[in-house]
Parts: sequence; C-alpha cells; structure tokens
Amino acid sequence: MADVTLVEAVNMALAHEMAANEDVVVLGEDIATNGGVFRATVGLKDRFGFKRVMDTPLAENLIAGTAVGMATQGLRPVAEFQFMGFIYAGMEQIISHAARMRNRTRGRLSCPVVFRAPFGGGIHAPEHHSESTEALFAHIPGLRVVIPSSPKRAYGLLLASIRNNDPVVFLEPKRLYRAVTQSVEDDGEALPLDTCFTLREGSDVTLISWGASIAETLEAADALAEQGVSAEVIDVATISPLDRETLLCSVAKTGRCVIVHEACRNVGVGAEIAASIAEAAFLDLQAPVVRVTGYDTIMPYARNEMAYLPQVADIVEAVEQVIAL
Amino acid sequence: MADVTLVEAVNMALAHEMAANEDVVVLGEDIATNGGVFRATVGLKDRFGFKRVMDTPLAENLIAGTAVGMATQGLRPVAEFQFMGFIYAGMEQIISHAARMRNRTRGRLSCPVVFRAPFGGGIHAPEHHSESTEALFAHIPGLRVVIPSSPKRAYGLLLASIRNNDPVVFLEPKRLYRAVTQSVEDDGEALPLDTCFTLREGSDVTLISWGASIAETLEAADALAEQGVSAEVIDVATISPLDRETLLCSVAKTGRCVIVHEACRNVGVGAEIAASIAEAAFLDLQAPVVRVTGYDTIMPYARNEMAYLPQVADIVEAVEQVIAL
Amino acid sequence: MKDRYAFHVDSIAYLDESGDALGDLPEWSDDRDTILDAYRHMVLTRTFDNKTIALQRTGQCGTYPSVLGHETIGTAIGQTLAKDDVLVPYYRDHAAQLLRGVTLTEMLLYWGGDERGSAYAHCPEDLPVAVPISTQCCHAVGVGASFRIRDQKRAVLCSLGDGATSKGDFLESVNLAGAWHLPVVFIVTNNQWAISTPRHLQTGAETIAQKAISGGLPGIICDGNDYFAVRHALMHALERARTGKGGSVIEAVTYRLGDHTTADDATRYRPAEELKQAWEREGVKRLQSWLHHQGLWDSDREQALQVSCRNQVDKAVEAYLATGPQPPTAMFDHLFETLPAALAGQYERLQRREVKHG
Amino acid sequence: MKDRYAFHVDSIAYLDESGDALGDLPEWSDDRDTILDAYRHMVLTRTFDNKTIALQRTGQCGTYPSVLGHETIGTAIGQTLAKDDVLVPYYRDHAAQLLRGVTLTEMLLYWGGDERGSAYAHCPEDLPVAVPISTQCCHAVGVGASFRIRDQKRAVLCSLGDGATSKGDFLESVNLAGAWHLPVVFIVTNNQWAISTPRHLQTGAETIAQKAISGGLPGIICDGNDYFAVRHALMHALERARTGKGGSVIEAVTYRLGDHTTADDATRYRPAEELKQAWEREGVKRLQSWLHHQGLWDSDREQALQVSCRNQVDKAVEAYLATGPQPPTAMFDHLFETLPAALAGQYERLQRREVKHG
Ligand SMILES: Cc1ncc(C[n+]2csc(CCOP(=O)(O)OP(=O)(O)O)c2C)c(N)n1
Ligand SMILES: Cc1ncc(C[n+]2csc(CCOP(=O)(O)OP(=O)(O)O)c2C)c(N)n1
Ligand SMILES: [Mg+2]
Ligand SMILES: [Mg+2]
Repeated sequence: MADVTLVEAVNMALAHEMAANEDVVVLGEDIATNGGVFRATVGLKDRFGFKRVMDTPLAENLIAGTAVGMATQGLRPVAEFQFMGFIYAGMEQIISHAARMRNRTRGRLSCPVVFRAPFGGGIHAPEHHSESTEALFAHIPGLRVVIPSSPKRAYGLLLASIRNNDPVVFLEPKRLYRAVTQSVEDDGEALPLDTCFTLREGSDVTLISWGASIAETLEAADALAEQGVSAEVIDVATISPLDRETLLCSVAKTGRCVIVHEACRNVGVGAEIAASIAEAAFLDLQAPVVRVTGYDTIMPYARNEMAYLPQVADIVEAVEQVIAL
Repeated sequence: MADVTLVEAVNMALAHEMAANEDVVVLGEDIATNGGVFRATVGLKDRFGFKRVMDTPLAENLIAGTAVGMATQGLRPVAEFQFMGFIYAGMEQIISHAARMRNRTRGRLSCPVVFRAPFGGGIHAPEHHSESTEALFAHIPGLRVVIPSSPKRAYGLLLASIRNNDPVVFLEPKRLYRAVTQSVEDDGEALPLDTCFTLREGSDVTLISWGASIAETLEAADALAEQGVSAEVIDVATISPLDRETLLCSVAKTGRCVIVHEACRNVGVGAEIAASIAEAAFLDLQAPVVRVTGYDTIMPYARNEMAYLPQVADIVEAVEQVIAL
Repeated sequence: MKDRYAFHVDSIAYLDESGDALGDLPEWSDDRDTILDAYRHMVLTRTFDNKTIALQRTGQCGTYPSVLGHETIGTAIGQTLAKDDVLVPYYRDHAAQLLRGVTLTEMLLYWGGDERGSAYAHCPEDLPVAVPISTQCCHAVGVGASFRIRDQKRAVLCSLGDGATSKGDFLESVNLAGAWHLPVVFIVTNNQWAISTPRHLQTGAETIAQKAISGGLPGIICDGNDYFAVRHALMHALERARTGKGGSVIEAVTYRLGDHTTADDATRYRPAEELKQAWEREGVKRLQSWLHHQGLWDSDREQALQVSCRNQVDKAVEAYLATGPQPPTAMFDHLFETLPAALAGQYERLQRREVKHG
Repeated sequence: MKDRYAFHVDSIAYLDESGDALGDLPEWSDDRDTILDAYRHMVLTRTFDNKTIALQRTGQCGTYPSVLGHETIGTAIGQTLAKDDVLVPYYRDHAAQLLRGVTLTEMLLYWGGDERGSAYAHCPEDLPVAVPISTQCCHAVGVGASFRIRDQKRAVLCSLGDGATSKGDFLESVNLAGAWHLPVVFIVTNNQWAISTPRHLQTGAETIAQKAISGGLPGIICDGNDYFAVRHALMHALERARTGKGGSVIEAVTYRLGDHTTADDATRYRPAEELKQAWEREGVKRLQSWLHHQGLWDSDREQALQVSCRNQVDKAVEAYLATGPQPPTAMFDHLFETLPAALAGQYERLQRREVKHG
C-alpha cells in the first residue's frame, strides 16, 4: 500500500502488467531513458529493457500505426502520445484501423492497444498542450474512451484497459497528475470498463463530470451542501461505450442534472449525455439538463486559460438555476 | 438557368468563383486532368490552367497543410479530399492550424480554405468510402461545417464558403450527387452560412436533418401527411456554428422533434441538437426529442449498408412514437 | 572543406521484352517447376481478373481494381515469402494473396462488399487489405517490431503503389525500419499511375527506390514484368531481413494495363499510345515466351491451362454467388470482443427492425 | 543487367573549432560589417535567452525553449533572407525571428502565454511558431506554391529540428517541393537531440541531409556552429530558390547546449561529457575568436556590447511585464472574422461572469 499520485498510479499499473504479461510493451516519444515527459513510464526501461520499452522517432501517425501492427501479432502495446494536442496525426490509424481491425477481419485479428495521452488544461503550458477532445474519439465506434480522475481509478482502469482485447483511448487529466495522493494497493485488481463511478450520493441534483473537472465538481457539491442542497456526483470515467444506466438511475432519483466538462460544449460528450438523459428521463426531469463546459473557442494561451475552464462558482450557479425551476 | 445535379452545381460554383476571383485555386488528388473522381472539378483545368487547378501527390496531410500555407498568402484554396474516409490524415492540419491561424496571430493571418469532401453511404463503395463523421469537425472551434442537400443549396453554400474568410469543411452527400436535378441560375448569389433551411412547414412535429438523409426525411413527411400528421422539415445545412434559433422556433410551434442523421448516434451532431432543444425548449416539449440515426457500429460493407442507413419507416415510426406521447 | 556522402540504387533485369535472357539468369532458374507454377498462377490470376470485371459489369460485384499488369510482381511475392513470413498487402496484390492462401471466393466476397472476405482461413496472420493508401506501411513495421521483440527470424513484406510513396506513412515507416533495424521489405509497384496522376507529378525523385535512402535503407529497382528480376530482388531482400540484416525497398517497375478500378475510365487522362507500348512489355506473355524458348511450353499446354483456370474461377464464383449475406446484426458481432451493455438496445432494435421490414 | 543511379550530399565547413579558417573563406566574407552585426546579434540572442530562463524560473514566463547553441544558425537565416522572402520558423528560431522584425517583447509575450506574441507587427507575412512538430513544412510549401502561382520571385525558408525530419510532414513537403519545383529551402537544425531522443534513435540514415534525395531535392550539410558555412549554404540555396531552380535541404549540425525547455532536465538522459565537448565547438565563441584573429574585436568592444544587449533586453522585459493580459473575451475576438450569432450567448456569459468573479 503506497500513497501515490495519479501519474505514479499510471506507472504502477504499467509496471504491474508488464511484469505479469510479456506481451505488454510500451512505446512513444521520450518514454524509455527519460521515463516520459510526465514521468509516467519512469523505471520501465531499466526493469523491462529496451525491447519492450521503445523510444520512437518523432511521428505520432507512426506510433499509432506501429502499435496497430504489433497488436495484430498479439502484442498488447501501450502507446503514449506526449500530449493529446499531438494525437491528431495519429487519427487515421486510430479511426480507420485500430477501431476496425477486429470488425474488418471478422474477429481474425484484433487490436488490443491502449493509446495513452495526458489531456486538459490548467498547467500553464504552451499552445496545443491543454486540449480536451475526448468527444472526437467517443464518436468512433469500436473505440473505448476511458478517463480516470483519481490515482485508484487510474490504476484500476489502466489495468482493465491493457487487459481488454480492444483498443482504448486512455486520457489522463494532467492537471490531476500530481494534485493529490491516494493510497493504492498494487494488487492487480482492475476496475470495470462499463460502469460510471458514483463518488458521492445525493438527492437534489445529479452532477455528472469526468477528468480534471471532477475536482471542481466535488468542491461545488461541498459548497452546495452548505446551502442545504444535496448533490450526487458521478464520475463517468468510461466515456464510451457509455453506462447510461447509472446516470439515468441517479436522475430518476434527483430529477435534476448538471453536466460539467472542460472540453468545448458544441458536440461534446456532454451533449450526448444530456440528449440521452433528456430522452430517457423525460418524465423524471424537473428542470432542463444544463451543461457547464469550456467555451466554444480555441483554448486560450496560459495567461487566460483559467477564464476558459469551468469554475466551482459556475457549477454552483448552474445548480441554483436548475433547482430554482 | 440550367437543370443540374448536385455535383454539377458544385462544379458551377467552383467555376463561377474562380472566374470572379483570381485568388481562388483548387487542389487535390485527380482533380485536374481527370476532373475529380466524381467529376466535381471537371473542366476547371482547361479553363483556368494547371497553375490554379493542381493535382497533388497522394498525401492528405500535405493537401490540408499546403492549403493552409497558401491561405496565409491570401489565396483562397478549395482543397478536395477524394472521400471523407481519407480526411483523417489531414486532421492535424485542420484542427491545429486551419482552425487556429486567425486566433493564433490575433487576426494577422487567416485561413480562408474550403475543405471539400464527398461523404455518406449508399453508393455501394468499398470500406472507408461511406463515412459520415461531420461531428468530428463540428466539435472544433474555429471551423465551419456546411452540408448542402440540393443542387441550389450546393451552389449557394459553396459560393458562400469560398467567400468566407475562415475555414469551412464542406461535405457533399455523394448519394445525392446525381439523385435529382434542379434548375440553378449561375448568378453568383451566395446563401447565408448561419441559417438553417426550412424545407417544409408543419405544425405537429419538427423533423431536423441534413445531408442525404433529407431525402428520406422529406419522404417520411409525405407519408406522415397521409396519416394526417403535419411535419415541419428543416435542413440544418450549416452544421456549425449552429443556428439554434430556427430550430427552437419550430419546436416552440410543434412541441415535438425528431432528428435524423446518417452518422453514428453516439456524440453525433444530433446529440448537440437534441441537448440544445431539450434545454432551451424544456417547457415547450410535449415529448422527448428522439434521434433516428446510424448505429454505433462500423459502417457495414456494401452488401449490408442499407441496413445501417436510416429508412423512411424508421422516421415515421419515431414520429408516431413522439406523437403518441 | 568538403566531405562527400555517396548513395546509389541499382536497377536489375534478366529478360528483355520478348522473353530472351539478357545474360546469365539467377542460379535458382534451374528450378523449372517453380517457374512453370509461376506462369500458371499468373494465368489464373488474369482469368480471375477478367471474370471479376465481368461480374462487376453485370452488377454482381462491387467496385474492383484490376490486377492486369501486376501478375508478375504478385506471383513473385507469393512464391518468395515463407509460410511464416507476413504479407501486408495492398489492393492490387491478388496474385500474391492467392498464393498465400486467400481463396478466390474470399477475394470475391471482399470486392463484393462482404467483410468475411478478409477472414482468410488459410493465412491467419496476413493483414487484410488496407484501403487508406500507405497506412499499411506502419502496420508492417509494427509486425516487424513484434518479430524483433520476440526474437523471431521472420520477415514482413509490405506492398504498396507508386502513389502511396508520397504519403508520410511510407516514409515514416521506412525511417523506423532503418532506425530499429526491422525485418521489413517494402515493395513498391510502380505502375506509372495513381488513378489519373502520372508518376512525374507524384514525385520529383528520379526513382522511387531512392526514397529508401531517407531512412538509411538500401533501395533497388527491378523490372516488374520480369519474373526473374522481381523474384531475385525479393529473395535477396527477404533473406537479408530474416537473417537480421535489416529492411529494404524494392521498386518494381510495371504499367497498369487496365483502368484504375471498374469505377474509372482511363481514356480520360491516359494516352492510348502509352498503353499500347506497355502491352509490349507486359510480364505474363514475356514469361510464356521464355518458357516457349526453353521448350517448356506449347499451345496444347496453354489451352489446357486456360480451361483449368476457367474451371477453378467458375467454381469460386459459384460459391461466392451462393453465399448469402450476413444478417444485418453482424455489424455488431465483431465491433468489440463482446457486445458492451451500452449497445444491447441498438442491437435489439436492429433485430426487431429486420423482422419488421424484411 | 544492372543500371546505377548515384546520389550524394556534401558537407561544408570554413572555420575550425577555434575560429581559424580551414581554407579560403567565401567571397562575401569581405563584408566585415555584416559579420560584426552577426556576432552582435548572437550575443543579443544569448542575453535574451539567459534573461528569459531567469524569468521562467521566477514564475514570470511560461515554459521556454532555450536557444543556446542555435544562435549561429538563426543569425545566418535572419541575415540571408530577403525582406520579402517568408520565414516559416520553428520554436528555436529566436535569432532568426528577431532579425526578421519580431520584437523581443513579442517573443516574451508568446512564451509568457499571450497570443499577441504572434501578431508580428514588423514581419506580417512570416508564419508564427507551429508547436506541432514538422507541421510547418506543409505551410512552407503552400507559401512556396502561392509564389509560383503568382509568378513571384520570392523564397520560403522552412526551419525545423532533427526530430521533425521523422514526421511525414517534412518528407511529404520535400516531395512536393521537388514535384512542383517550389522555391522552398528547408533548414534542419540537427542539434543531436529531440528532447531525450538522440539522433541515432531518430533515424538510421547516415545524414539528415540525404532525406532530400527522397523528393529529388539537393541536400547539403554544413557545420551549424560555423557562421560562414551556414550563411554560405543558405545564400546559395535561397538564390537557387528565388531564381526558379527549385528547393533544397540544408542540414546544419550543432548541439543543444541547454535543456530541451525549462520543463526538461537533460541530466536525466544526456552524458555530461558529451555536453562538455559540444561547448568546445559552439558558434558564438568561435565567431568571436575569428573576429579577434582579424583584429575586428577586443574585450572593450565585448564589454560595451554586453552592456548594450542587457539594456535592450531589460527594456523589452519591462514592456512585457507592463503589458496587462487580454480580457477573457479576447478568446472570441479572432475565432472567426466576425463573431457568429451562435456564439453571442457564450460571449455575453463570459463577459458577465468576469464582471462577477473579478
Ligand atoms: C489515403 C487515401 N487517399 C486516397 C485514396 C483514393 N485512392 C485509391 S487508390 C488511389 C491511387 C493509388 O495509387 P498507387 O499507390 O500508385 O497504386 P495503384 O492504384 O496505381 O496500384 C487513390 C488516390 C485512398 N484509398 N486512400
Ligand atoms: C507533433 C508533436 N509531437 C510531439 C511534440 C512534443 N515535442 C516538442 S519538441 C519535441 C522534440 C523536437 O525535437 P527536434 O525536432 O529535434 O527539435 P529541437 O527541440 O531539438 O530543436 C517534441 C517531441 C510536439 N510539439 N509536436
Ligand atoms: Mg500506381
Ligand atoms: Mg533536435
């Protein structure tokens, strides 16, 4: 049992699974000797050798496609994109091949690749280092999209993602990489990939979020509790395929729902959740489902990025609005 | 005034604007001598010369990025992707540069590029030739996404897209390329890029669609009329930024709404429309907003593609369902 | 002060256009049976090609890319690859794929729009056709890397067209093959055209093979209508790869004798004269002539072969046409290993819908 | 039968490590004023670099990539480009950008996290820094194509690192420059590292310059710490480009003397000895030595220069620190040419929110 940060939990899960399964290999830019620019792969090269921990040339398309090729041979590659803002060159391979290899060959070949990328804003990085475009991957059939928001969930969900026999886009909220520590047992226990996590029970409103925004959402729930509003907080975590059951059960109970995410609003994952709830819980809802999100703008550079990110006050205000109805 | 197909209207608009404005250039694979695999650029090379009508090497990333570079010099490139299924290699340039050049330079440089691509299924083509992933682009701030569904709208919206000083992803429903003809005047009149088109007025239900599905949606409206149900039909056409006003006014009137699109459901553009309407028209809605869409699967190969596409009966059934409530 | 780094690519050929040896043939040319097999396979491939085009023209097959002019390259690939090597094909590799074990019926299913056409019962490790051009190059280096990781003495053969060499995927993969010393052989079928785009608009490079230099790989050119040249280049390259000496690039020069696909009309952009000249150089006739000159072939054998090929193809077509479509719900069957609960509703809706609509 | 195609790249140098001429210098070396300007500019660049690192360490600037070891290349670029050529820089081109007219303050704003840092009041056609590696190569050929379309006799200089040459963008762009005969010069700063990835893991190619061969462009290598070599290679390449003779690739060999950025710690992966040796070869000191040997420089001038550079930088820092942030609503101001109606609501909400929250 060790007190670890989220990024250390990622490292722990990688090391665990590499030790347990020879087919697990890791590749990406600067992940071997340097241990990754966020240190997520630190120590792996020394422990498992260059053959299984591979620094690649600088080419994201190649990283994605090489991982796909490896997977057709039964390896289980975990490919790191240094930042989510650089994943786009790999989109063709992820969309047109990783997501389709099993379907295309009627199950003859498959693609058990985990595509890891740190994502989201709030660390005052340069342009393109603060994106949250999980929606692009959630729209692609054949992909799983998984986003942990605590060290424990990072450990358990990453293990599950590596063991899963299909491709997973695993997005790590870099703002939370070192924000908190949690005691995580290195017991090899995976978490389910098809269930949202209810972090806090409540009866007046359902707050749905994921990634780094979970922090503000939980804070908002605290603030609301002081006002006498009981908020249920759900971490979606397994963004796609989406566990609508857990969300609908909660809304059936509370009758009100606020969705919080850092990504742009337009055609974001919040839209899918809101649309699904508004359709399936039509008669349960006592107020419209409201989304608190990033703006539909380019993420501002560091100096103004906080103005872009959803704040606790924005969430509280949205809840007050739906409660007033 | 000529009776033209949708693809001929595209050609007409390109020729019109190239004649009117020397800065308009066209580039892509097989677009010059061959006139494009769908003949959208036929005749342009003979009329405007190789310098302005450029066959590129086979590299979509390069096509997108070259267009961005040209645009920084004040050219207005219209770049063709042969099929939407091959646009993904160009995503990094579209997302990280085209959509951002103006913002990044505070208006010093801009990116008046039109990225054209035929999209959608129903022509019995091989894998990757039948995609509808407009949602990926609609989620990106700084991009416009425009989809015509008739020869007239193809002509007017393409003119507007070329004249617009920002990047436009212009998606042409290839199933409609030669499905009908319409008399279109080559008068250089552009259509607005910020307004949905109401194709048919009605009072009982609002049917919202775009692209090739407009055909089935209009047919469904006919079928419903026979049952005494009056359906309003709206062609969204300007997918992003989205004209929510027109949609909301209609739903305020009808109280019911069905959204029809060919793309996968999960995190599709339909989700955004449904979420927006469910939020803003909460008190107007007499039934949940229902989506009739493609399945969340890989588009099946030709033999089974019709099973994937929304059919008239599916739309009628959905309307019956929301009317029953 | 000046230092010079020098590079080169060689071009090899063994037969002239009329099938006469230009000089000594490779040693392995003693193996007449294999060469006869090669010729027979080329004819089978061409028979299949004609038939499939006819099927397409009569609405019984989807868009189909003719293999006309590419039989020699594919046959040489198929014969040279070892069983446990892996083929990463492109869509004009019918000849190679058939020798690997893909059945004529599977091939028809694939081009007929049925996913089962890539299930490859007999060559389970070979990759399916990658429609997005050049993307398969990255898979090939991935497969090659897995051989290295597992210390396996196997080679990967990655096949692509001249157009595909312009896309980053190829160049990135060549670079990785060089940097990681991977057992990957890239064979580029330079058939002078990428749909309507002629070779000279595709690249300013004098040869395609020289693109190998960018990744530090050796490059070689061979006459793609010369069975001896293609096979010899391949044997050498694959042997290098299997024995840990690294990857390489082969440019096989040929000509696309047909339209790009059945959806294309090459007369729009291609001079008739060029096509006519290309027919003079084509590889099937050339190998036939060589066999004739050696006394290994005659018109009786030819006739018998034609009949047997037609029979084989007809049987495959029959099996193809007798294969009913998959049920619509098959679109969910291999989306994930097991259907996620989130999709159960859609699956059931599709099932119900089919029952209703027919 | 065998044909051979031969290729080569040359490597040029004029000064040895201690600043002594290896042979005849280029003719233009008579122009002592320009060479003195070059030296002064290198020192200014280094002064700026030191200061900005200090600002970052004290929380007054964002992540910043040091230019240490790259001053010679950037200065040569800045001096060789004509006013109406276009520079397509990468993020380690401070020296070149400053000479193009980007102000020290703009540069600080950029690395300080303010979009106005790329508004470039004085070089309005130059491209801003492209953060996604190698993507700028495609822009460069696009700019070059626009010159060709408009029959303008201008050149484009596209700058990138050794790591960037592995990404398809570079190779695709080199290929287009060759196929379309574009006036684009690519200069690769080969500083031996891409963050922690050493040159030998980046590619198996013996040189970076040979990657030019894949697109049919000429390639040349120059000592990137030798002002005469870099400038000479650039002059030649840019002149070729401007006069319609096509593009080329220059590999400028240097060493990254600092960490990758202020967020990096190179001691984790880089041998101290290698760094120490690289300092022996660095370019600023080398040009200073040459100037000394020519009697064009002395310690008085050096001291005066140091003072003047510090003053210049201090003033720029002052202006930077005095620049208040943009209002949050600025994120909407240049999203589109005019704000679409669809976004008016979000804009107003942001305005209201700011008033409320501060
Ligand atoms: C990424 C991508 N872009 C475009 C296409 C459409 N397309 C199919 S084949 C082809 C030409 C390929 O030419 P080449 O590589 O020379 O192979 P050939 O067909 O000549 O054998 C194109 C552009 C595609 N399949 N994939
Ligand atoms: C597409 C992309 N991938 C990854 C990164 C992260 N990154 C920034 S700089 C860099 C290394 C670049 O090395 P090189 O091209 O040699 O330039 P240098 O920094 O050495 O000057 C990397 C991987 C990026 N900015 N863009
Ligand atoms: Mg070809
Ligand atoms: Mg470098």
